[in-house]
Amino acid sequence: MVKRQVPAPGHVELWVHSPVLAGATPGQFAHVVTQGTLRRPISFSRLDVDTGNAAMLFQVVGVGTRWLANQEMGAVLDILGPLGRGFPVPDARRPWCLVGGGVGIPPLFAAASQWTSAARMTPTAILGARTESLVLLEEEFRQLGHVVWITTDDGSRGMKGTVIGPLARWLAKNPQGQVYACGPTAMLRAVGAISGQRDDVWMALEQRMGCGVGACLACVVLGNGPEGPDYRRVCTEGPVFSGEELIFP
Amino acid sequence: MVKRQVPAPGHVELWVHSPVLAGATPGQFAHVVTQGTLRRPISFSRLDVDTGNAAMLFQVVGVGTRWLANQEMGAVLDILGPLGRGFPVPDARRPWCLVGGGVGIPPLFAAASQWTSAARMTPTAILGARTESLVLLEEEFRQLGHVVWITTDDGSRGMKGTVIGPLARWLAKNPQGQVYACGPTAMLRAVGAISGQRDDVWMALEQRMGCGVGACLACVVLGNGPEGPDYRRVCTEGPVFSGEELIFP
Amino acid sequence: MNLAVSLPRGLKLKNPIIAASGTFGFGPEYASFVDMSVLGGISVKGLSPDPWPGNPPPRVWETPMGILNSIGLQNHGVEVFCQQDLPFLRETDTRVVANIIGHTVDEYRQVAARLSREPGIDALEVNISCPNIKEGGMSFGQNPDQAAQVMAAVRFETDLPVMVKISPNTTYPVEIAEAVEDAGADMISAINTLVGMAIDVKHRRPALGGVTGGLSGPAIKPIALRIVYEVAQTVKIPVVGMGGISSTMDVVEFLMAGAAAVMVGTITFQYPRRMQEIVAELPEVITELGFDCLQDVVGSALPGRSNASSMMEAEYE
Amino acid sequence: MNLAVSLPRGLKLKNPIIAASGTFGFGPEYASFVDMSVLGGISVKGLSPDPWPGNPPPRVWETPMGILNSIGLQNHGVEVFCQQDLPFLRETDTRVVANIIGHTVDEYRQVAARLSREPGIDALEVNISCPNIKEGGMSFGQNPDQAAQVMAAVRFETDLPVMVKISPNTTYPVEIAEAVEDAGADMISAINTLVGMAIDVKHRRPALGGVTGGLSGPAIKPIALRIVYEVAQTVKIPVVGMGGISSTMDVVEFLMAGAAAVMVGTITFQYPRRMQEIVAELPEVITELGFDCLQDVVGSALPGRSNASSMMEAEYE
Ligand SMILES: Cc1cc2nc3c(=O)[nH]c(=O)nc-3n(C[C@H](O)[C@H](O)[C@H](O)COP(=O)(O)OP(=O)(O)OC[C@H]3O[C@@H](n4cnc5c(N)ncnc54)[C@H](O)[C@@H]3O)c2cc1C
Ligand SMILES: Cc1cc2nc3c(=O)[nH]c(=O)nc-3n(C[C@H](O)[C@H](O)[C@H](O)COP(=O)(O)OP(=O)(O)OC[C@H]3O[C@@H](n4cnc5c(N)ncnc54)[C@H](O)[C@@H]3O)c2cc1C
Ligand SMILES: Cc1cc2nc3c(=O)[nH]c(=O)nc-3n(C[C@H](O)[C@H](O)[C@H](O)COP(=O)(O)O)c2cc1C
Ligand SMILES: Cc1cc2nc3c(=O)[nH]c(=O)nc-3n(C[C@H](O)[C@H](O)[C@H](O)COP(=O)(O)O)c2cc1C
Ligand code: FES
Ligand code: FES
Repeated sequence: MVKRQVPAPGHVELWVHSPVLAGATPGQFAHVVTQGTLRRPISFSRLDVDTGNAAMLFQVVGVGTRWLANQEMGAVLDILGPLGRGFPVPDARRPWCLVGGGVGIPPLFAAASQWTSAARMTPTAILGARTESLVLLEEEFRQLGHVVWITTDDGSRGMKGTVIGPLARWLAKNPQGQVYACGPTAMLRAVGAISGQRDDVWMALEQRMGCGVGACLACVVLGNGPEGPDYRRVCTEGPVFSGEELIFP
Repeated sequence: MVKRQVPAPGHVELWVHSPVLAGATPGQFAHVVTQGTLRRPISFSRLDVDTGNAAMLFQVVGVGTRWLANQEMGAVLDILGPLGRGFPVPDARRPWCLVGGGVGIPPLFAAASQWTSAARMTPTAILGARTESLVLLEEEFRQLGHVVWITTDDGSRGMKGTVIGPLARWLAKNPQGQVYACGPTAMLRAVGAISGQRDDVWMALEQRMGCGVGACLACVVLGNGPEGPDYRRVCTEGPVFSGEELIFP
Repeated sequence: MNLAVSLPRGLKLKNPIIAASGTFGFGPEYASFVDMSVLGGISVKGLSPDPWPGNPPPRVWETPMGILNSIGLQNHGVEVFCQQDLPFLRETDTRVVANIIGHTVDEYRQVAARLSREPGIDALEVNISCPNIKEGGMSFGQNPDQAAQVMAAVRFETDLPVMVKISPNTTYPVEIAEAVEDAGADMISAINTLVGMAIDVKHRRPALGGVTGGLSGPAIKPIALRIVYEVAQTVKIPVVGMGGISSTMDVVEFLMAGAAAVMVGTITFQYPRRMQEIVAELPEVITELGFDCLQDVVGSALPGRSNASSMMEAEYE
Repeated sequence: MNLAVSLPRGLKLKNPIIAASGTFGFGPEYASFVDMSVLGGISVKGLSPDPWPGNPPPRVWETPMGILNSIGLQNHGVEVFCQQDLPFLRETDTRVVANIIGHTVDEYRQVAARLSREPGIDALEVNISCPNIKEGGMSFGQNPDQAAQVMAAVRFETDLPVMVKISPNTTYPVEIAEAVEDAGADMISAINTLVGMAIDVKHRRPALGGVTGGLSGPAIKPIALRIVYEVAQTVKIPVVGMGGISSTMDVVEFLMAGAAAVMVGTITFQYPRRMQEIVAELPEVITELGFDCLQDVVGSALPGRSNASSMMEAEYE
């Protein structure tokens, strides 16, 4: 662990030095030993192959994240990764948009950092949070040159409401636009609904995990199989799925 | 926690500030929260009512003592105590002798410190250890003015053998002498055997404990009951028992 | 918030936190560390007609997030209890649950009869995890018929509220709860310890003097919750839940699984004041979770009352 | 030190450490983190005749020193296994144990028959903790007769070494072990998970999609050791022990309790290399404890062989 920041109340970003992790695809995750009997899955917020550093930005919600947040500089972390399937690179000739809610924003930022130079048109980032102090990485997205729309549940910053409003407007203008979304399940469900669950709408999902490598079949979500609904592993077939692959209610 | 020393390899002595603990009777013990689901019983090695400090000298043997040995200065420890029945003060008109093996020595030192000024004749301390480097508190006993006999299993210091040899010689000279013993069960059994299990031979016992306060009946040893053998609680009726009270094979 | 709990036959607890049998002695042992009047009740160490000597030491052994004990139900018998321990308990401002044990149906009956004559006892708890000596040593709690026989014998002797304490060491915890309900139990308490063991590797032998012992502590909480959840759905009488409770959130889990009150055992060895802390924290925790009163928490995760399947489907179906 | 273990019907393991069924997939999942050729064997995820879909998520939940899982025995069926997974396993230098499941006796038989025709399978492990659909859903592993029927059907179809995996959710683990031994089992593996549950307090519902789940991990080690110790004293066939193993010392405990080999499950999720580390440490640990060979450790804490009672008495009797 080489660096530590507190980007928002109750949120910590940790940098670790590991060339292997730094080579991850955005959307992939790290499976981290903390306290407790299971590892904790956390996505990468920054991936820097040059320095060999990777960062993870997480919210402190329970024993594991609290333990991780309290690690001191120089601590050696036991991390399995990079794991899972990351975001596919967007087709640079067509518009794309990032839609993140809460701690769903960091993995999209890792993606944006890698893709933005290749983008022909200015990409859009729609960032949602509960309240002003919890809007993550806004400045960083602006520095990448993104058009940034902010929504907060309480209206304390940007538009009042969820990311779905701005996304609907963006989709109205860019009906075939590529969408990359990460956030709470309810938000992803809505993203799936208004984007028509297309094969170029990508969503990074969360699920309780055991192994993280595909062995235990714990982390499943319901997929749109050839012979009806089937279960897919978030740790292996995901965490990034296309809207087309998933079944939401 | 106000002070920390390493008196011998694998042994740590910790001082804590607590007037309540400092008021303990030598032979009583502290029940300490460490790692794990049960507290750890540890006797007091020093009791200083003037400073309000009490010390515990222990060997690192497992998870709990390892955790305790690693506590940093200023750490706040969760200690229940003082618990149990300590050593009764010797009759100053008759000779007395302390017999300690390994980490059985520290509680005897706490006793010696309190009693020595009142002693009419020079008391004897017989200290046993596996090897030279593990002889505990020898210098401290000498400073109290005790006659100190050392035995080591390997003969690297003092007499080769156990404390039983010197004790037998002391008992030969002082057949009605008062004996205070603490150490491994095998040693105490031998002390009981050669001293005739008298009511002025006192031994501090160890046993696996649950509550430490007499509620769970976990910590029993076999006693010499009015109607045959019965179980006594080390945490409450003990840890100090007279030879007469106990049944050894 | 009012934490009072009303149980059958007029048994009223000031709050749902009861000290579990065998972990709190007969009261005085912890009295200098814990304010007993803060507790909803205390269940005393198991009482037999005559004194039981218990098992050879060692009698406890630490395991991952748990402990094994093989106390062997040592106790000085119901008579000494009535004379020596009960006077102190009568003076304490908390409910007294007398935990009763026996080797035969008749021994249970005797203890129940003796205790029913004494003022100061608010309820009986029948520990059926004792070996049935006449039937070859398997415990009463492993067989619905034998458990029912014990309960019926106790019922015959007493009008006190009676709870039967379910053993988890059986294929049929639910069937046993039903059987003792039919035999007249007013409540079920669940669960007792699970039979386990440890090896003293250094000495190449079983760690406990009694060879096997009862596993308790946080390790067993999932099993206890499952049994409480299943029993609470089956019987009509209240369930007193226990097994591995160490925090206020654990208490809430048991209440949601259907327990009307809980007992707290092993954690007391580590933190004698934990029960007091839980009593103090409970109102705030319940309020934060969106409940108006304790009663609403009880059973809120049971089928029908819980939003289980609907929410689950809302997420991925 | 030679760690090799010889088991019935010519089954030879290079060491006693086997990956437990359901925690190691079909091999390739962990292949980039673990050197599989170091392991004594791997038991694959349970296989049924047809694919089983499994339970709705969430499927795992953390508990004190354990986890609950309600995977629901999801698997793609024995046919896909033979075509898709077995080729990889044939290439690995370790023993392959095929874990088999079914809803009826005939389903177990079918899987056993299918697997017996395939090269590359070294043993079968019959998981009898599946609901017996014809008999109302109680698991085969909770009833000696039904367990024996499953074993007899499997024995009829195969000459492979067969172990039956004992459920701890029964009053009679020992009776079940005896029944399957009589029905032709070559080995017993013990134990499977204990039925438990957790409450998702925030959402006021059972935490797992399948409501109840199987408890595994260090929390259950004392229960597993007890069952291994009891079964090892009763049956004449070897026992493969498991349940909560997380260290080399834990392995030694199981060996001393009578296990000829062990399986390691839940800890792999946290430390994928732990099995490898145990294999590396085992010789030194055994030597330090004063044993000359692995075989001498096995059963060294069992009555008769252990110095249990004598030493205990030496101390306080
Ligand atoms: C692929 C993936 C990527 C993630 N990336 C991030 C990220 O970048 N930043 C971030 O803040 N969070 C992220 N999460 C969520 C994060 O894993 C949980 O917040 C974390 O595991 C909580 O652990 P805890 O011990 O603090 O909480 P506890 O509630 O004490 O954890 C108990 C158990 O539940 C599991 N758990 C709890 N919440 C979740 C959850 N939301 N998803 C999966 N398992 C959970 C824990 O892993 C643990 O096993 C991600 C989850 C997944 C599946
Ligand atoms: C009344 C009393 C006074 C003691 N005084 C001292 C002392 O002054 N100095 C000292 O070094 N040791 C003393 N001991 C022994 C000390 O309690 C153990 O060494 C310690 O508990 C080991 O804990 P652990 O976690 O390091 O070992 P582990 O082996 O990991 O402990 C596992 C469990 O076994 C118990 N245990 C292990 N060894 C013993 C033991 N010998 N006696 C009782 N329980 C044990 C632990 O408390 C714990 O519950 C005393 C014991 C008793 C009963
Ligand atoms: C040391 C000890 C002694 C116990 N003695 C009794 C007893 O006498 N009667 C009884 O019904 N239960 C007894 N129990 C079981 C507890 O009351 C309780 O059911 C069990 O420990 C689970 O709760 P816990 O995990 O909170 O300890 C005892 C438990 C322990 C740890
Ligand atoms: C996620 C998971 C899946 C499991 N699946 C199976 C299975 O398919 N068949 C089986 O016999 N046992 C299965 N088990 C049980 C384990 O093989 C093992 O018996 C149990 O987990 C106890 O060992 P442990 O504590 O080392 O994990 C599973 C366990 C877990 C945790
Ligand atoms: S977490 Fe084990 S398969 Fe995904
Ligand atoms: S440790 Fe509980 S009675 Fe002594």
